Parts: sequence; C-alpha cells; structure tokens
Amino acid sequence: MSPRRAPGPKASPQEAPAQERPPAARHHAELLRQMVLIRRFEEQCVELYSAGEIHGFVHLYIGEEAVAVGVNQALAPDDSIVSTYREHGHALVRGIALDSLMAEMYGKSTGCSGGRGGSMHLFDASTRFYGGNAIVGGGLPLAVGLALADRMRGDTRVTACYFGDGAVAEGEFHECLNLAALWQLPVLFCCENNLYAMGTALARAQVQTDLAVRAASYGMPSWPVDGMDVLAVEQAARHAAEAVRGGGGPHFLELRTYRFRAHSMYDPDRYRDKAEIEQWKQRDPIDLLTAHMRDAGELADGDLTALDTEVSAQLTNAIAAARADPLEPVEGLTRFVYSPEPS
Amino acid sequence: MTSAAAEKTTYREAIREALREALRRDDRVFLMGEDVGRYGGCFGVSLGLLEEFGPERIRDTPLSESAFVGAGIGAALGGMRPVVEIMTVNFSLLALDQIMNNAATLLHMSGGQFNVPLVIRMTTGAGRQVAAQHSHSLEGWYAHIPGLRILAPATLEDARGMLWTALEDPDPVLIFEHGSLYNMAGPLPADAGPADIRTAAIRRAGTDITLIAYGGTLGKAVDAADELANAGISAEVVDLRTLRPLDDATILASVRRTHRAVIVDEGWRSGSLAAEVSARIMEQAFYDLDAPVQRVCSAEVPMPYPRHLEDAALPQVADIVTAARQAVG
Amino acid sequence: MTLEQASQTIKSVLGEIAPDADCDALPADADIRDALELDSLDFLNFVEMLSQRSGQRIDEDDYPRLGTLASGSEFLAGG
Amino acid sequence: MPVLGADMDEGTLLEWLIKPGDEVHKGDVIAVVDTAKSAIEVESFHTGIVERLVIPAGETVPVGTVLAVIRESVPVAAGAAPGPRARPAGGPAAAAPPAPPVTAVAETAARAAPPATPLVRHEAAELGVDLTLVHGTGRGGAITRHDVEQAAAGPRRRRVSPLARRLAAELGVDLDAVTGTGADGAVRAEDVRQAAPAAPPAQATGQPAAPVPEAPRPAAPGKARPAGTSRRPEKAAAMRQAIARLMARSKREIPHYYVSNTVDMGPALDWLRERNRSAEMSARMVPAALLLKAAALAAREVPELNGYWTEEHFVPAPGVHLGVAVSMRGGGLITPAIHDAADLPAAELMGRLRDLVNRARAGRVRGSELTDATITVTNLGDQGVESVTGVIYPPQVALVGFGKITERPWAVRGLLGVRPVIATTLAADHRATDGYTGARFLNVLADLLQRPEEL
Repeated sequence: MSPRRAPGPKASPQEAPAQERPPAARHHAELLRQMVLIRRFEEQCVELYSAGEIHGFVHLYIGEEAVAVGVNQALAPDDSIVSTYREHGHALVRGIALDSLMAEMYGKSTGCSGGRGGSMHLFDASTRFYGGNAIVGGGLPLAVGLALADRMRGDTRVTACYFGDGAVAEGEFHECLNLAALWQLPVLFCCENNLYAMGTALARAQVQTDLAVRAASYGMPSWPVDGMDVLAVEQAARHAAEAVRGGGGPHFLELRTYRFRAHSMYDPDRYRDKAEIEQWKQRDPIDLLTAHMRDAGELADGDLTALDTEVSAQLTNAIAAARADPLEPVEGLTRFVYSPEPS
Repeated sequence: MTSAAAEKTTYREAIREALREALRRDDRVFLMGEDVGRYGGCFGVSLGLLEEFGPERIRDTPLSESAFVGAGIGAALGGMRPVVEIMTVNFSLLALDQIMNNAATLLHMSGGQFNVPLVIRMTTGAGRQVAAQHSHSLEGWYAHIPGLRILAPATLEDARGMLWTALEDPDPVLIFEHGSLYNMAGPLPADAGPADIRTAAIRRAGTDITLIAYGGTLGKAVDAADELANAGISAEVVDLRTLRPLDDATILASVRRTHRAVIVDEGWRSGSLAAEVSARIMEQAFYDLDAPVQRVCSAEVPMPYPRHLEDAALPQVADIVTAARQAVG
Repeated sequence: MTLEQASQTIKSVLGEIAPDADCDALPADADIRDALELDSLDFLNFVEMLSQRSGQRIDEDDYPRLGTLASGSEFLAGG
Repeated sequence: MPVLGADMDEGTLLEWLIKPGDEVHKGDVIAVVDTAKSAIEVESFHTGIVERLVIPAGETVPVGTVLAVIRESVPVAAGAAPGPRARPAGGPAAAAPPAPPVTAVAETAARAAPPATPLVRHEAAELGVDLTLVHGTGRGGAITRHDVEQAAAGPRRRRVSPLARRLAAELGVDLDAVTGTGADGAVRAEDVRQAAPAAPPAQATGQPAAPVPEAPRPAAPGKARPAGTSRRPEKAAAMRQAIARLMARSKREIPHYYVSNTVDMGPALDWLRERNRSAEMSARMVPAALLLKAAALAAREVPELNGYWTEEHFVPAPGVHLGVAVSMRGGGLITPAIHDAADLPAAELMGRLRDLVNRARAGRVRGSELTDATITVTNLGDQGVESVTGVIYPPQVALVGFGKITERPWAVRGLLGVRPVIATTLAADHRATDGYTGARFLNVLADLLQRPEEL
C-alpha cells in the first residue's frame, strides 16, 4: 500500500472558549467549521487548478456543503460511504486527513489514493470511504453489495450512497433501488439533487422531477430535504440512518441543493441563468447557518474571521506539504493492477 | 479552376462542420446524446447546432446510455439516420449490450432483413489527466465485433469527411475521436468532402520501416518518423483509419516494401488491435520480414492520474523511435 | 494609385510569392523573374494578385510591362 | 513421454535411472514411467551422452513431451551435407562448426503422430526455445518438433530473419557463412546481401517515396506547426539527404538511356494566346500545362513507360499519375503527382498544377501525391536552360524533360522560318524498355503538341 499520513485529529472544535458554550452552540460551530473547510478547500482547488498545479477533471461542491456535513452527522465511524466524482466534501467531513486529500489533488504518492486517482477518485479504507466513482450511477450497485455483505455477515452498518440527480436516469439507479428494497438492505440513498446533470436540467431529462416520489415507488421510505439547510439535512439524515440501522431497510433522501460553480472546473454555463445562480446564492448554506447562529447568539463578531484564519492555515500547510511530497517513481507505474502475492 | 482555398480549422470544428453538413443534406439525420444541445457537447463539438437545427434534431438525452443508444438503433431500423454521441468510450460500456447484442447482430439474426444504418461517435483515449474512468482506448474491443465498422479519424480531413461516408453505410459505424485531437488545428480546404472509410492511408512515405498508427497515436508516429529521419532512417507512416475491417492490402504492401514494422496503439498490449495487426503481418508477410514486428502500446495499468505516470503509461515518441531503431538495427 | 503606392503593392505581392527574397533591395530596373527566380506559375500568381490588389484587369499582352519594378509601377499607376 | 499404450494420454515420471553426463546406449532402461495402469520401464532409442533431464521425477506430462535430451555421440564431420535448410551454426560467430545432431528421447511419439501444435509449443516451452525464432520445415512452413529440438540442440539456434532466409535461398548464400549484425547476432537481409557473391545494391526493391522526408503530416495535437519556421534548415538538409539517397540509388541501379527531340511549339503557343485573351485571369494557362497534358497522354499511349520496375520486372500502372518536379525555394525539390493526369482537361490540369505547386511550396502535399507518381516530368524551361536530361525516380521507369521555349530558325517544307521550339528529352530504364520505345514516346508527344486544341 502507499504510504499514508495518519488521519488528522478528528473534526472537533478546538478553541478554548467553545468549552463554555452550550452543546447546541458547540455543535453548530462544528457544522460551520466543516462547511467552511469544504468551501475554502475547494476555493483553493480553483486557484491551484488555474495555476496548473492540479489537473484533470475537478468537480466542485461549492454550494452543496450542507449535504455532506449534515448527512455525515448521522453516520457512525464504522459506516460505509460510496461517493461520486464530486466528493471532496464527503471525504473531508469523513475525516480523511486533509494533507492526504491535498496530496491526492497533486497526484503525489502520499495522497489518499496513492496519487493514482486525483480529484475524482478519492479512496480511504480506514474510514470505509469506497471512493469517488466517476461513472454516473456506477456507485449504486457497490453500495447495494456492501450492504448485502454487512447483512450476510451480521454487521449493523449503514452504507451511505451519494449520487446526483443525473444518476436517476441510469438503469442502474432503478435496478439498485429495487434490489435494495427487495432484499431490505441497509442502504441510505442520498440523492444530491442539484438540478443539473452536467448541463441538462432535471426537468429536461425526467418526467417526474420529484425524485423522492420515484424512490417511493420502489417501496422505500423517502423524503425531500432542503439541502441548503444543514440542520434540516442533519435531522432528516439522523432519522433515516437510525431507521436503516434498526433494520428498516433502505431509505432515500432527496437533498435539494445547488452547485454555485460549473459542472467541472470551468464550463460554458450556457444551460442556466445567472439570475438563477444568484437566487440560489441567497440561500448559501454557510450564510444560512451563520444567520441562524447569530440569531441564537451563538456567533461572536470575531468568530468567523478566526475560523477562516484557522482553516486557511490548515490549507496553507496542506498545500505546502503536498508540493513537497514525493511523486510515485515511474518504476511503480504498474503497481496495484493485481493484489500482491500472499507472503 | 484552382481548388478552394484552405481554411484554418480545428478537429472539433471539422466534426461540427461534418455534422452540420449531414443535418442539412439529409433530414433523416439527427444528433442525440448527453448534453449535445444546450451545453454544446461535453467537448464542445456540437456547439451552436441546437440553435441552427432545433431540439427535434439536436436531442439532449438523460444519462441513459443503454436507452438512447438502443433508441438510436431503433430509429435507424425505423428509417432515420441517427448520429448518437456517447461522451467517452468508458461510458459506452453502459450501452455495450445494445451495441453488441443489437446493433452488430440484427442484420445477421434477421437473415438480412433488418440493417442498422446508425453512426455512434465517442471520445476515446488518454492524455488529459482524467484518470482511470475517462481515459481508456477501448476501440480495439469494438474492432473485435463483426457487424460493426470502426473508424478512427486522425486528421482534419478525416474528421471532416468520415461522418458522411459513415452515414451512407447501411450498417452500424462507430467513430472514435481521440480526446487529445479536438484542439488540433491546421488548414482544411473549404470544399473538403466525404472521406473514404475503407482504406488505410500512407501519411508519410519511407523505405526503411513502417510505423503503423491510428487516431491519437498518428501524430506521435509522424513525430517519431521525423526523429528517425534525422538519424538517417526513412520511416513510412501508415494511418489505419478504419480499424474494422482492417485494410490489409495497404498495411502489407508497406511492410513488404520496408520489411519492418512498429505498431503504435494506445490500447493495452494484450489482446490489442496492435496484436491483430501484428498477427496479420506474421500471417501474410512473414517471409518479407527482416526483423520481429514491434508493438508500442499502453502499459497494462488502468490510467493513473499524475502526469508523469500517465506519460509513462502511454506510447510516446521516444518509445516509437526506440522500437524502430531496434527493428532497423 | 501613385507610383509609390504601385511600387509598394508590387513589393508586397512579391514578398508573398517569394517570402525569402529581400524585395526592398530589388533594383528598379532588374528583371523581376530573373532576380527572384520566378517560374511561370509564380508569375501568374504575381499577376493575379496584382490585379486583385489594384483592381485592374491585366491582359497577357501587358505582361512584358510587369518585367521590372519601374515599368510595373508605371503600368499600375496608369502610365 | 513415449506412448506406452493406445489409450495413454499422459504419464508420470516415477524415477530417472540416468543423470546428465551419463553415457547411454540404445536399449538401456533410463526411466520408469507410471501410466494409469502400471509402472513401465522406458528404454533409450539412442546412444549418446545425457545432456539434461527436462522433466523431473514426480511430474505428470502429456504424451509427446520431451523427457530428456541425449546428445548423440556419433561423430559428424564439419561441413556435412546440408539438410533441407541451412544448419544452425553454433552462435553469432560465422562459420562455426555445426553442432552434432541431437535427438530427444520422445522421438518415438513424434514419428507416430503428425506435428501437433500444442505439443510443439509445450516442447518448446520445456526446452526454452523461442518459437518465433524457429524456422519451420513442416507442411506450409509449420514448426515441427524436430525443428524445436534442433533449435534447442545448439547452444542456441541461429537467429535469421525470414526475409534474410528467403534471400539467402534466392541468392544461393550459405547462411552459415554469414555474419549477423542484428540483435544477438541475428542475420538480416542486409547481411545476406553483403555475403552474396556479386552483392546487388542494398536497397530493396519496391516502391519508394518521392525524395521528401517531410510528407504531409497531421498537425501535432494542440499545436499547428506553421510552414517555414525555424526547422527549415534541418528540413532542407534532410531533404537533401533523401534526394541524395534516391538519386544515387537510381544511378546505381537503373541503366538509363536517353533520347531527345525538338518540337515546334508555334501551334500550341498560338492556341494558348487566343484562349488566354478571352479567359478570366484565374483561368489563364501557361505552356507548362499543355506540356504536362501532352506528356500524360503520351504515357498512356506508350504504357511501357508508365509504371514501376519491381521484383525484377515491369509492372504497368493502371492510370497515369504524373509526377511533377517542383523546386523548393531555398533548394531541394519534391515530385508530387497529379492523379489521372491523362483524363483531365488541360484547363483543369492547369488548376491542379497551380494548386499542387502552391501546396508543395507550403509543405502541404498529401501522402498519396508523393508516392503515387507513375512517370515524372521535369520542366526547367523557366530556368532558361535549353534541355534537361534527368535521373529517373525509382521505381518509375521514365522521366520526361522539357527545356526552355526559344525562337529558332525552323525549316518547314523547304521554307525557313522563325518558330518557337522546345527540346523534349526522355530518360528511360533500359531494363524495362529499349530506345525504340523511348523514341516512340517522344514522337507521340511531338504530335500531340501540334494539336493543342485536342489536349
């Protein structure tokens, strides 16, 4: 296996004053910290991509942070996660070390996938993160199989499976929902409905745009959720995950959200109005949470700045480390095509 | 009197122009695929066609490869001339069942009653650091399937000219566009027309060794020939153009002249198109060979993300030169 | 077209036909074909381009007047 | 593994009774083999020294598998009668004494059965023989077990390329006496030619390219390479080298003969002048177009000059693809072809000519145009010379030359006049045709030029 960095300290509020805050405030601060971390990480990616330091396809999550952060609250450390090519957020909140994620962006051998995967293919066995899958809908069958294995082995894990609205058009989506429901497997289907499959609006690809309704037709509990409201996401996810864990079979969350940036790093954006983007930005998940915290008196004036400073410092360190990290020697090109011989 | 002036264009624009011409010439022709309309195509090939031809003929589809490729087969059976775009060859695997089990077999299964005049275009190949689910060269797999015609345009003329000829073919034709070629620029005569899709082409004449390439590796083979020329080795470059059925005559005639061959193929070596070409040379020109046939293929590894590993995995000019020098001795 | 313009036009056309030649160094009375090693096709291109740039029809019988920079300029300038 | 019963497919080698270096005699029991039925003693059919044991005791192998190699001790004189093919020499060194013949124990089985490919493969694997290097002597060139054994016998079988082997047979060259210069001492065609009694030229026959290193090329991905940039001097040098090689080859290989003629161009020039007067500027023709058309028609009339000399005989070309020598600014020349020139109306040929020359000088000629010429024309009239006697482009067999059109005193039916005339020449390959044919060509050409309206 490739050398890995030890996972960083598990996401936790670290500032001393927080200890004095009530639990709700501390919890909200942590949600905020995670969303800001995702946001700043991706903003850095834009910069690094533009500077030619990272390459390939890089799909940004900006605007959708509340989904990953909220759903993750409902997951236990032992649960499994199957993700998509827009998975930086999922990976970050899962606790995969920031340095190893950044190193992966750089294609360095210290990256979480040994540098082989890049942005679209983040993997981490230690957190049961089964990877960014870059074939739309390609992850769903894996999630069904992971859940099947858990069931057959008597484990009580939940497998959280992220996918976008585009996947709903694929045959695999329908095959997998049916199979999971038929066998009552412990899968939490998390559909990140950001309204566009690359450049094709949901309404131009689907007759039934109410995706929770479609899932319900396969006989599983399903809800639409405001994916811009991290607290709403958390609440729905906790409810669904508990039900799945309790043997209630697969559940489906349609997390209605919006990506503020292009499908990949840059695209012509000919398929949606600037006004629409602006409108959604009015419900920026970070702004919604900070407003809520301000109203509740949970946010002091300097808190946001302090958070930004803290996150920026982490990122600066991660980038510096990634730059300095080694590349896999070319001699290692064909490693990991087959498993090593048992010794 | 003089032939039309050459205009500077790109591979991408040449394909777009070919689509435009086909859509104008034959109202049975329509384009269908993921994001071909509003988005203008994942690689910008169909930009502007929606505005010109409308949503009936430039059809955005859901991400349902099996469904829309299969629908293309049905529409072809029903009298239309569909052009189906699949974003990348990796995604085409979601439609492999339809391509293999329907498109390629219907004519035969029906005893010749139902032919499928369908054209499927897709992007293939690596070189853009998009890692192991967007980078492969699987055209060799498709070239394994009887009933399909497989094309790999490597030049602007072929990008411009192969589509129409493919549409005139009564049977399914798959066109593989190498992703690294879309920005290739150069002059193309304004009156460039349909291109033959039956023969290989000699892109550069030479006497000492034949470099056989196609699609994304043609440019590398030509560059290698340049380097070899500097070393006093005259390399002939054959562009396969049509990967199935292979134009044995051109390949063999060249090898019979030069007595040596290097096959450059971005597919993996084992079971590759290069293996097929090599086998045919062995079978039919064995006694003209003065050195073992060499293959320069991709390393047998899913495509890695970092640039240096991707470069190492792909056939490079230096590899071709080395193989050629080894063959020439 | 003035004589000077005509001369510039001829030089610029020659510059395109024989890119490696230094047309500014061309003596006014030198035989253009010999000096720049133009063959008959080059010369035809030359005449055609001159015609396009100047808007004048140039007949075959006029060709001898295009033999040198001086005579050609006069011809184009309407002399 | 010998066949020890009709129904035996495989056997297990229970025990070896010999070891490498042992001397064995025909009839000696050398091993014990277990078939499905019983343990059976195996005897040697040969006398010699045990070279090595291939199959270890305990292993089960199919019938026909080589179990051991025994070097026969019967002395064989060096330079023994050649077999059906040249015997492999001991190694890269030339004329090494042939290795003594070696036979494997399992030959019994081989005699009984026709060459079975899987078996042969298996055997080759056992013996560590690379089958791609083995020359087959079986039906249709199939590799027999004998071939494999032979290959395994020497320290290592000699590497000889298929072409070299074929050439050696054709030229009567003894491969044993040839020094290989290829990888691992492999003998290649060039080595055979060098060793041939009267070494023919090194260049293989076949259809070479026009002497242009820089055929049209697809632009490199992402970058358009403008013509005439900094690479020029190298290109020019490479082109010079290519021309040098080709022309040297032509003069080395082709026995040229030459004929010439002088032709009255009066009718052609009159006709052209009339035509151009009424034509649009872009449609005007130059005399060269008429000369090319006439040459193309003449080539069609005299097909013995239109085609290729290849493999020691002339192959006529189905159409006339007229190569046109185009000099490049800054030196060098290329000879792209005007396809089916004889079928083009003169006016269209003129258009093609202009297009071709423009593209050639811009480095944008198509590959087929560079390789397809069936006969070539060089026209140095514009350069002011009276005549040109050219060098043929192999594998073509003729080259037509045109000089400058000049006014000369000219007698017609006893009257002297001043007429524009041109010197036409023909260089032709004496292997393909004789002077008579060349003369016929020039006469046809001259006649055609008297009737320009028909061109």
